[in-house]
Formats: sequence, C-alpha cells, structure tokens
Amino acid sequence: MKTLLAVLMAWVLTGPARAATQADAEAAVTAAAQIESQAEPGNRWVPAEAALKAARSALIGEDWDTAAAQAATARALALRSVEQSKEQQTAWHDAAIR
Amino acid sequence: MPSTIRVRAQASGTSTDVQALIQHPMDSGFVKDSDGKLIPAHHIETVTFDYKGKIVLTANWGPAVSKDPYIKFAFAGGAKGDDLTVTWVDNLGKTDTLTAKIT
Amino acid sequence: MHAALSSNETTRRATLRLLALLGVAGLAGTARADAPGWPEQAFHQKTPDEALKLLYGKSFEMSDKVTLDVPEIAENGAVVPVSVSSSLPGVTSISILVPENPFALAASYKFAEGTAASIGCRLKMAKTSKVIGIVESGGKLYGASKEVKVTLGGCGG
Amino acid sequence: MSIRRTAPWLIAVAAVCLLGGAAPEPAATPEADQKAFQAYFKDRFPQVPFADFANGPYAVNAPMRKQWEDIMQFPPYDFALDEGKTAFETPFANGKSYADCFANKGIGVRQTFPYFDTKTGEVVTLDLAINQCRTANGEKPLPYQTGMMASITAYMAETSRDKPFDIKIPDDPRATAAYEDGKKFFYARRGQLNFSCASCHAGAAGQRMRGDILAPALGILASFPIYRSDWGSMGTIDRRFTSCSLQMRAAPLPPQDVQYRDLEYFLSYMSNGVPISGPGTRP
Repeated sequence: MKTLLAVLMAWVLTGPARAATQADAEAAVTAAAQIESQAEPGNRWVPAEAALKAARSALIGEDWDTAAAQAATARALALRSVEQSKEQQTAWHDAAIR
Repeated sequence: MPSTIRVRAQASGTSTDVQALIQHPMDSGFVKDSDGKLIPAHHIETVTFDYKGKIVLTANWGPAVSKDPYIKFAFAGGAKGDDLTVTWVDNLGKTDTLTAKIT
Repeated sequence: MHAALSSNETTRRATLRLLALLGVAGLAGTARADAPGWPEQAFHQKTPDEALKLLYGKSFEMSDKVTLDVPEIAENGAVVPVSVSSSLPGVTSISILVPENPFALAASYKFAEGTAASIGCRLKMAKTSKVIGIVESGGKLYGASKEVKVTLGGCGG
Repeated sequence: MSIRRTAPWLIAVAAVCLLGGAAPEPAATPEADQKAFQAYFKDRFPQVPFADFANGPYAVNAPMRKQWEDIMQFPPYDFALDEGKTAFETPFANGKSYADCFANKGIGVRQTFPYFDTKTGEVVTLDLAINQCRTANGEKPLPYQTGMMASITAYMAETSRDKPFDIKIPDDPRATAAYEDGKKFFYARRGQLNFSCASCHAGAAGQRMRGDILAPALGILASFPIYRSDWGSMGTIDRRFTSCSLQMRAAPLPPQDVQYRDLEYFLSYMSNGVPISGPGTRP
C-alpha cells in the first residue's frame, strides 16, 4: 500500500511537470496553427493569434515550455473560433433583417 | 507649408465674432505611445489675437486643451476688411502666425 | 494617465522649484522655452485653489452671473466643448479648471477692454469631474461649476 | 404523384421545412433586403428623418447632437479637407491627375461608390479607385486607413455632400455573389466576443456601449472619412472596419480585402437614398 501511494505520488508530481521537449513544442505549435487556419480569415480570434505569435517567438527563443503552453492556449481558442466559423456559415441567416 | 491656423472673423457692426482652429498635437505628456513610452508634453502655451496693434485676447493653455484646439470669442469693434493677426507659441518654442481679413 | 504622473512629474516639479530658488529659471529656458507670460506654476497645480492662488492671488465665490455651458455626458473625454460667459461688467479674465485632471487649470484667457465676456473652447477630461468656470470682474473672482460625466477618458489618445 | 397519395408524415415534414425555416429559404433579392432593412430602421427610429441617418449616433441622441453641432462650428477635419483638395488638384509626374480617372472629373461622385466592375468581377471602392488611378499613372499607391487617403476621400466626399447613395447591383451573378458575401459578413458572428456587425449596429443601435452611442447601420458609411476624437485623426472606412473587428476581438482583415469591400458594397446598397455627409466627425 505504501509503495503504491509512493508511486502514485511520484506520478502525480512528475507527470504534469514534465518539461516539454523541442519536438513537443514544435508539434504543438504546428497543430495549433493548423487548427486556426480552418477558421475563415474574417473569423479568426485576436487572442488565438496572439497566443500563436507568443508560441512562435518562444520557439525562436528555445523556451519549449512557454511555446507548448502558448500553443495549448492558441489551440483551445482556435478550436472555438473554428466552431463559430462553421456554425455561422448558416446561422447568420437567422439574424438577417428581412 | 500650409498654415497651422484657420480663422473665421466676422464683423457684426459693433463687434467681431472670431473662431479659430489650430493644428497642433497638444500632447499632454501623460500619454504613452504604442511601445509604452511616454510621449513628451508638446502643447501650445499662448495664443494672441492682435487687432490694430492691440491684443484683444490672450489665451494661456495647459496640456488639457484638446488636440487641434478651437477657440471662440468676440471683441468690440472691427470692420470688414480689417486685419486680425493670430500667433501661437508652444512649450518647445515653436510658433506660427497668420493674418486674416475680417469678413 | 494618473499613474504616469507620479514619479516623473514630482521629480520635474522639484527640479523646477529648485531652479526657481536658485534664480536660474531663465537659464532653464534653453531646455524648455516657455512662452513669455505663460503662468507655468499655476498650470502645474493639482487643486483649483492652489492654481487660482498662483494665477490671481485670491479665491472665488459662486455666482449666478457666470454661465457655464458643458455637456452632461461627454461624447469623448478627448474633446469636451466648454463655454463660459458672464453678464458681469468689466470682465478682465476667464479661466477654466477641471479638478480631476492631473493639473487642475486647463485654460486661462485675458481679455482686453471691450472684448465680450464669453469664451468657447474644447478640453480634454481624464475622467468624470466638475468643470469650474472662473470670471474675474472688478478685481474679484466669480465662479460656476457643473459636473461632466466622462465614460471614454480623453487621455488615452 | 399527387399529394393525396403521399404519406401524411411526409407532408408534415415538408410543412415543417417550409414554415420552420429548416430548409434554406429562397434567397431574398437585394431589392427586397433593402426595403426590409430601411423599414427596420425607420420603424426603430420613427422620429429620425430618413436623410438624418447619415449622421449616425447624432441622429438618435440629442445631447450628443448638441456637442456635435458645437464641434461642427469649426470641424477638426478642416485641415485634412484642404490637404485633400490640394493633392486632388496637383497633377501626377506624368501630367495627368485624379480628375482624369473619374466620371465628372471626380467631383460629386462619392455616392456612386462602391460599384461592381463587370470587367474584373470585383467591387471597387472609392479608396481602391484612387489607388488604381495612382498606379495607372505611375504613382505609388497610398496607404489605406488614414493620412493622405483620408484627406483625398474627404475632399471627394465634400464635393458630393447631400447627394444620395446611388449604388447599383448589375445583372451579373458575380455582383449578386459579392453582395451576398457582404451581407453574410454583416450578419455573421465573429471574434471572441461572438458579436456580429449587426449585433451592435442593428439590434443595439442607439444604445450606449462603453460610453459610445452605437450608430444605426443604415447610412453608417455616408459620413466617411471621419475625424474621430478617439483617434485624434482622420480615418477611412478601412480604419473603421479594422477597429470594429478588433472591438469584437476578431483578427482584422487587410485593408481593401475582398470581404471588407463586399461589406462596404452591402452596407452602401442598403443605404441607397441616404445623402453623403462626409467628411464627418465622431466621438
């Protein structure tokens, strides 16, 4: 029981804190950018673009943790912008004055 | 260089109505630019309106006067065709002057 | 806008005061060529009372003979139309103060004899504040005051 | 097959589709849209004379109108207007001038922009036409948004003051498509705040947003370019569209992007009949 607890603790403590590698960070940024590009240009979000920009400059600065974290933020926001963009392809009809 | 001063002076018999607009940034010294740097104060300090050698109005302005400042007043006398000279001086020692005809 | 005021301004004002004390304010003109006759000290006071004391050496009383025309809500604090007029005789000066601005005194006008006691101008307001119009007549100061609500401050450009 | 023989459930589904709008409706014509659009704003603001929609927030808010009238005694765009007039009248290096590029030598034509160019299949705004004129005469295009572009359009608007918007949609499927694209841009929600142009300038028109009175969309472009106190300078329609996008926390499109031009086409066509009142001033 004690051993199990120790293992669990170690997993909890080290797991999320594991430093991002260069490969992780680059992949995360590429993935976030790819998602963002699915929103139409007029539907992209300012904070998503800002996070993506911050992630890219962190890549240049070889700060993989920051790059990965910013890419995660960009990804989350971009996903919502894509959802909005798709939904609004038809939803705008309901708002039109007629 | 076109003048930084626009004047409309209209004689109404006993007095002359004056409106002037001056092109000037009137930077207060409290505003930061897009890089977060404070834009230094740059504002007009005095404006004088001279009619026939007499200063009919002196304006003393601080940085709280709006950008491209405007002023409206009236002085006694003044006739169509007379000259009215407007001069401003700012805190950097820059100055401009314009003589306009009263209409 | 107010945050920016603290250290810079205090230092500059302290320096100016020092220069004045040393009697070299004239020399400082090489760095800051103030227009002759511009009442610099009055323009650097935070309260209307201090500004008026330096400008006129006295304080004011409220008077219904002073008319102040300002909007109730400013459409933008960057450009607030203000006009001051008076039915008092022999007006020699009109000043306008905005107590909530970093410096209270906004503008001060000196009238020649025969110039009508009326002035219109446009002022910046940092936030909601009273606006005070001061009229000098017969060596005395009279004032009127009204509040202007500012939702978009006039100091962010 | 006759309706009588059709299964009742199928009729029910068809009826729901027709009434409930689940199926795409037949596209409204631009004419019908315009009629409904103008009726909507006339209904919302029955006290506002039609021509006054050119004056945006000042048409719908009396205290603001007084401040505007004060400012219009000597409008701050006066300097830009003079600069624009001088530039407009100064010949290019090749001896030609702006006048050679426009109908009626460019005087009193603002109300016909934007128009649909059936040769290129694109919407041409006044700003774009000015730069096309420049490049055709060997001059560098002007930056959009502010500066000289705002000054020249200010002068051209001034010569067209009081002429009603007269935007045409030619009988060309590409023109209708551009119009539809602009219409979609106006009504579709975008940005982190999930607003559309219509959220503010139709639904909430006349209300206060962060201290600003929201201008009705009808006639909203009639007063451009504008001197905004908020900017402390002149701005073109591109500048306004850019700041609108940013206010919704949506990434702005480049100036004169096809979608922005289509949006201008839609808004201007909706405003046919509203007189040009540019250049203008706004908070």
